[in-house]
Amino acid sequence: MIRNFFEWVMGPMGRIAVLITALSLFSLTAFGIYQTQQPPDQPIEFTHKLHVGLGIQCLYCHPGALRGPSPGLPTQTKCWGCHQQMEKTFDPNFPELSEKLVGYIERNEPIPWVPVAQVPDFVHFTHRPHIAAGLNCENCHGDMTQVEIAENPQVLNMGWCLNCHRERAANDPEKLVKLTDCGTCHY
Amino acid sequence: MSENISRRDFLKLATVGAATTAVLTGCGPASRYIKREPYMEMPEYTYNGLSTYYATTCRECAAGCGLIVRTMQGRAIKVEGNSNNPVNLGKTCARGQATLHGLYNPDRVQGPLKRTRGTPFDLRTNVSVTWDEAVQVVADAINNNNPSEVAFLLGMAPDHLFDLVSDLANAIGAPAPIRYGALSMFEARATLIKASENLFGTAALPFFDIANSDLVLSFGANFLETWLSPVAYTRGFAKMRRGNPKRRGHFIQFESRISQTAAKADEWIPIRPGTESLVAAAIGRLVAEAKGGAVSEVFANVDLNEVLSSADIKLETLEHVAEMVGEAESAIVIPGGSALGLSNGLQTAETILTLNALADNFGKPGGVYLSPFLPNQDTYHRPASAQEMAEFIEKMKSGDVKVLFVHGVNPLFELPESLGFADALGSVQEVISFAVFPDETALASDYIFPDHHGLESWGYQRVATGTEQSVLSGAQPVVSPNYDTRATADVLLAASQALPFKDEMEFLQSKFASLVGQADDSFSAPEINTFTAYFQQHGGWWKKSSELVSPSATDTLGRNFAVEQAEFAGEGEFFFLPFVSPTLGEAGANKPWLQELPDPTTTVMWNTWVEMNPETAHELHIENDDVVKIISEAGEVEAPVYLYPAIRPDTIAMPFGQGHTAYGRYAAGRGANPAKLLGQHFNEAGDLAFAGMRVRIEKIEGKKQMLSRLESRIGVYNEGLEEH
Amino acid sequence: MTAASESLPHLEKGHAGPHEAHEDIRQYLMFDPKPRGEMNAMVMESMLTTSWKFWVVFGILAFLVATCFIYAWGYMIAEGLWVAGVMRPSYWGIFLVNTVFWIGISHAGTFISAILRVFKAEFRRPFTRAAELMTTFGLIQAGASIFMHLGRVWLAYWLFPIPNVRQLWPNFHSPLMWDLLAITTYILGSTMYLFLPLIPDLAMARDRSTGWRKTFYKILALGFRGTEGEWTHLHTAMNFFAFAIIPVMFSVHTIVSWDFAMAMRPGWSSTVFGPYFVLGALHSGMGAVAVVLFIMRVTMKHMDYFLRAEHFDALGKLMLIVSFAYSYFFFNDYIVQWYGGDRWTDTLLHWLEEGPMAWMFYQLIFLNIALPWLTLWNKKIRQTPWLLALIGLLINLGMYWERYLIVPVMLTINRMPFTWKLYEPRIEIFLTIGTFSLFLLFYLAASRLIPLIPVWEVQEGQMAHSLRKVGKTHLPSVSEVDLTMQ
Amino acid sequence: MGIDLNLVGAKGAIAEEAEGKWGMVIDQDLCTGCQACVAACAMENNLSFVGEEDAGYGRTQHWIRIERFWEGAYPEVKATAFQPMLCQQCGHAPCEPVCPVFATPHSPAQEINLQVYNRCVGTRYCANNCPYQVRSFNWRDYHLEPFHANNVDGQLVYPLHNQFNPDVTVRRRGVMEKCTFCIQRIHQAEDKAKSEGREVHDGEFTTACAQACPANAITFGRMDDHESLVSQLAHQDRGIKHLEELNTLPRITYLKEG
Repeated sequence: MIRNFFEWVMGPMGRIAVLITALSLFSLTAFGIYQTQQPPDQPIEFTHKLHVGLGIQCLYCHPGALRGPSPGLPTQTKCWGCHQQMEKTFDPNFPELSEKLVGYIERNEPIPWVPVAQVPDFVHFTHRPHIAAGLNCENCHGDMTQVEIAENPQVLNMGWCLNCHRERAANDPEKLVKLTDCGTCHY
Repeated sequence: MSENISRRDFLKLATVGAATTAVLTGCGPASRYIKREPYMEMPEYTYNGLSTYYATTCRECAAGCGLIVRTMQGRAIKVEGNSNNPVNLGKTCARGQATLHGLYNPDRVQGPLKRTRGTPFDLRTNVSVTWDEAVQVVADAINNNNPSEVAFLLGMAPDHLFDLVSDLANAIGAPAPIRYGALSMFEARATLIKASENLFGTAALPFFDIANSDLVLSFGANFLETWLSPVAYTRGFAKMRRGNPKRRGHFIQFESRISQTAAKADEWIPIRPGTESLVAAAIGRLVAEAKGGAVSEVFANVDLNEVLSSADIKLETLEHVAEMVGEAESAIVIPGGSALGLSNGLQTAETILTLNALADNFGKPGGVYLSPFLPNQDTYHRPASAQEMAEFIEKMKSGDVKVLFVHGVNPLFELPESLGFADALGSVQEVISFAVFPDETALASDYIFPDHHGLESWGYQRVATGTEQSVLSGAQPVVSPNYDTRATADVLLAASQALPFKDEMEFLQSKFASLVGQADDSFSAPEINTFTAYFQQHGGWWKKSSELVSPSATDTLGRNFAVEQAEFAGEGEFFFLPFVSPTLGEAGANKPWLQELPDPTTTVMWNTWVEMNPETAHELHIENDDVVKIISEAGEVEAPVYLYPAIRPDTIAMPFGQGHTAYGRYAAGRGANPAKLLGQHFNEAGDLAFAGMRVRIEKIEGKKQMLSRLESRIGVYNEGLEEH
Repeated sequence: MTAASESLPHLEKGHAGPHEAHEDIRQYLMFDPKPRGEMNAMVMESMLTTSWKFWVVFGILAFLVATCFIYAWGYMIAEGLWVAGVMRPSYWGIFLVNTVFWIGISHAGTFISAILRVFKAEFRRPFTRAAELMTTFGLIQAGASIFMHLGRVWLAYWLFPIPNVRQLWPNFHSPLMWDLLAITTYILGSTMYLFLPLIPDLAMARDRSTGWRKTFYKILALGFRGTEGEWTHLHTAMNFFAFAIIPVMFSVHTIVSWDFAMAMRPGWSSTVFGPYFVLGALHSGMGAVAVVLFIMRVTMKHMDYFLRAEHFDALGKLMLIVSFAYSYFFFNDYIVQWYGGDRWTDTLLHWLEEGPMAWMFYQLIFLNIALPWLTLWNKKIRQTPWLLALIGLLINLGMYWERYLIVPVMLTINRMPFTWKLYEPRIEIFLTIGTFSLFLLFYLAASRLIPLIPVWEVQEGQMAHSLRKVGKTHLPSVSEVDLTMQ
Repeated sequence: MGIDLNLVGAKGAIAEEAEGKWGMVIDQDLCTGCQACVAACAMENNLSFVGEEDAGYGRTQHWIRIERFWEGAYPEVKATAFQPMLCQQCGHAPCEPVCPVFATPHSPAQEINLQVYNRCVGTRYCANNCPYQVRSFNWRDYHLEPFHANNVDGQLVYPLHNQFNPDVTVRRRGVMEKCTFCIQRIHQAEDKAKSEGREVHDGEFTTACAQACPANAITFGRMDDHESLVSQLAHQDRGIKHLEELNTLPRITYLKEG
């Protein structure tokens, strides 16, 4: 029986079947991995590309990065501050604005954003020292002028953090000690 | 055939592929995406990821410690002491730390309820009402009844609600509100105040300046646990021990068991319960004799030999203590709850204060003062004594109370069962509870209109004792209310038009008015709104310098009264000593982390125990964890035994704080309540003679209950490792 | 199979010897040769004869494995370690007892097989296979037990040095790391060492079976045909492994002992723990071999031919010697610790002597020391298989107690008397039943799948043994097997 | 290259160099055993409570426990001084080398012992090897027990979780934990000091236990600053270190009674 199977596999049909099987397995895996890397659905299809392209500074909407651990999401009054002055906001051709944004504002409901750049809860990341060290937002978050809907930067892992820490502390042993200490991030 | 195989394989592979996808997706970053909602408008002083701190007052007991609560994004995270508040100077006790477990307790009353008395607490069977209806119920209760038949029962704290209810009662012509708390019973506060009235002519709580004394004699005063103002007295103790680099204060405790306080004493002298006044008088006599000159009559009348035999104490011990008192620069003697909660309690208190007079420490550093008079205080308020409660219960029973409002107190649990509060409730037509938690009394009420938790509410609290100056500790909400609760002050103000205030805040400001612009304040504010803002910011208002009053003691030593042994009620071979659990206090049982804290002396967690001397237990064939029934004339309870090496063989002791039948999932059905054993015996000052009971015990054969102890039975008691 | 049909000239001479000598000699396997074909058939038959009783036992064990091993472990993973009895201060419980116990059991296999092979102890021949299987199967249980004990077993791969994005490596300072490496080395080495001597027998089985078995053996036998070159290579490989695995075996249990000895605890921190553990392992392993041999002899066909009183006798002697050595180290450990007079060690010894687990301590002394000393000097006892097996079983019980005392009972006593608490096993009991069942299940499966008697080794031995005439008497003697003659 | 004083086990004068960065002094003459530190620690560090049965069986999660023993027999019985026992942050810690995955490394920057929860696989070797027995293991997800939850529209809601300190990881089952010297507060203070271009000064912050202690028995601060309060207290005659003979170089000094 096994022999028959082997013989079949060695034949032309078998080869095709093996090829198809391998291809489908490969593509399914690829699809699966691709699925995990998709940006999540956002309540409003907010495009960073457009806003950053208009010259709005990152820290205008995410000022917490200067001060503390979390950059924060802009309050809705901040969104509305600009958008209420724009005709486009109320243009029915832009339902993301005229329906969704206006809807949230009118209902006085918070917009349930889904942040994409996250670290696990056992990593105590603080923005302030990173900004203070002269890093720019795009060093970690990528070039947001090229990103429509926010995507996971896909780089936030420990090795990546450590590489940068090592690089930046290359000439300062004391700093290196501090920046590669487990307790700097994990507690 | 080959086609069949390949098709089937395809299906299988597809399944595998789908599963792989599911697994990978499940593990991938997508699975961790969460939603995050921004503020509509950023609240003032709030920054993303940074904490905001609010000053407020601890409501876990009536001491009035100042707190700073760390909040983050609208959640209270951590309680810290307010280092400016003179009561606690930045420190907190365990109960204060765990107050957040009250705030976020899963068993809180989440909205106004109408209920059938005695039914279990369950939101499905309790009918929710709206707050408008609730206010109407309260209004009807106040307005449709004869004011003399409306009664208010409040908690122990002298807070703004008490002032408001007093004013309200005054305005509508109802009897003044009654304040009660089990702590005041176990401290025998009424006795202490009565004694100071008898001796000094002022009904005020004495302030014992142990910080500056070099010898502390304490007769059962648990000032490191729950007594009066534990954080303040602990600070005093620390100063007494290490504050002066030249000397280390000496501390002697007279008590029938080693309590947490006695554990810190340099000497523990286990005298027989009921002989405290005799021992104090004997010490007085020896001291006076050593000093030379006249021995005051109180002391002279004591027969030393009789004291030695009745108090079970050696003459050398007495002489040694007397010698220390004689040599001390500033000796102080403190009367504690278990010494005063006896038939002769008032006598004991007076003897002990007289002993202080002999040590000549009135109004001197390291001596006895009177607590300062407090803002907004006309006469010296004190919580009701047990006798006053008994009278109130009689009034309830006679049907003279039609409506009873209960706030901040749980008399069904805290009062001895023999006083008959449960029966008396039956004669009250309408019981309205403002409880935060579904406690026993709330369940026996017709309505629960829950107040905010202390950390969600406004207010102030007078600090009765523990500080040198008058303090009004301030409270403000640190978080917005978690549930549909409403401030009781607001409910009462809305229900009754008798007081001219729009809301709680307006009432508070009316009380602040007299304080604006006073000299020597902790802050100076020109007008009321600034005052209110500073009051919140500082966590209260207080004077900067000491306002302690020296007792006007004229001829204290010349007074004469009989000093006798206390009488004990009931039959039985044991003296019964209930004490307030140092970790739980009277109302901590529903806070899981307090339950998890080991008792300082026995390290028992989550339960009640009976302390018994190992020798006695051995004679009675009782072992650790054997459940015994304790029977007094008033009732009986069952609890497992802890063989406690530091208790008199003729005494058994039990902590108060557990034994709830309600009060949430962490408290209900856990442990036993020693208050069930207490009979109706009062001392002359009206305090319950809670330490004056005799009990007998019965071993329940075959019943054991393992007590959860932090300590090792092997390492501490050599179980399984007998001495060789 | 050309060699199989050759006659054995030396033994022919033996047969021709005096009658008394003949009677005397025939009781030894090596002097009771059977033709190769017959012997092969006997082994095949023992493997293929399966009664319903086998399946009943197999079913029970499989059920126990499914419930007590797979389900119980899964439950513990799902629920967390609270279902076990571990707590402060006994953070390690029966899991580590089992680990040490199974590693101990696994030692005898290699000891018997490799050491006796290297030293050419002839009585080893019929039971090397059973012993080697014990090594592999025991190590599997040990590995499982150590993983059971992990709080987050799903992250166990972090213990292995796998390059990863976190740029983290395991800590090579940790005795547990050494342990892991040693056990991994040992399990790989011993499995190969099990497999090499198996090849000729698998080839034999291949030639004598049909159906799926044929395919099975065909794959496993790696095309072994018994040519001269193959035998030479096989012997070289076996020699190589026999020598190589001996230091590994000693190191493994020494390293296991270091898990304890390196720790800063009274009772554990003992320099003699290394050899003490090795001897303890051999002690329990020998006992386990006796039990396994007895069970084989009783339950499998034709085994009374291969496993004879002489083998039990020799094993009994070995057990006695090992128990002497064990006693030496036992007293060396305890007495030196006692003499040290350290406060905590004193308390610990006191705890062992008088504490609630004292019965275990006294049983340990009786079962591991007194029992073998009192019984094994007697040839009759040694030659009675069921008695030897019983003694082996009791020694194993004693050795289990020993590990139990070392792990949870000694953990009770530390330098903080406030924390002393006595451990109570909970789900560990089921998991222990599970590992024992799995071990036995493996044996049962193996008894149907591979020849438990290394036939070729027995045949080789019989070829090498002869009676030589010295003067007028015939004396048994052993000659090196001349491999080239085959 | 200097010698690693921790490794050579320096005593006496050179040992001062090895005293580390952060230190604590506990005055046993003042400690009243009131458990305020235990509660404060629990609230600050998201410790789980484990319930009656597990607590009695030796599974409490206290990072600090207060020990007391008895001396003598009635009536001359005496309770020994209350002894708060917490991680001693040893300079030469027995727990560190035994972890196979570096989950409990020594922090070179803070000179304390770390516990990296997310690295821990739960061998519990560190806890066995800790002579002070101050490590606690998460035997189960105590805080996720449905018993603590309210059922709100079919969903389990845990009101107590609102209290969790976001600066401290909430530990799941299977990992070891222990006192961290409130490292989150250390970081906060250092971060603040750095942003203001200065060193952290003595008394700027303290651990949760020291902050709560009503008797002021616990003092925390910089040991490498000889002017600091903690350093001054630690060098009093009354000071002892526990199990010093094991050469663990504990960072906590106990001041004896009397």
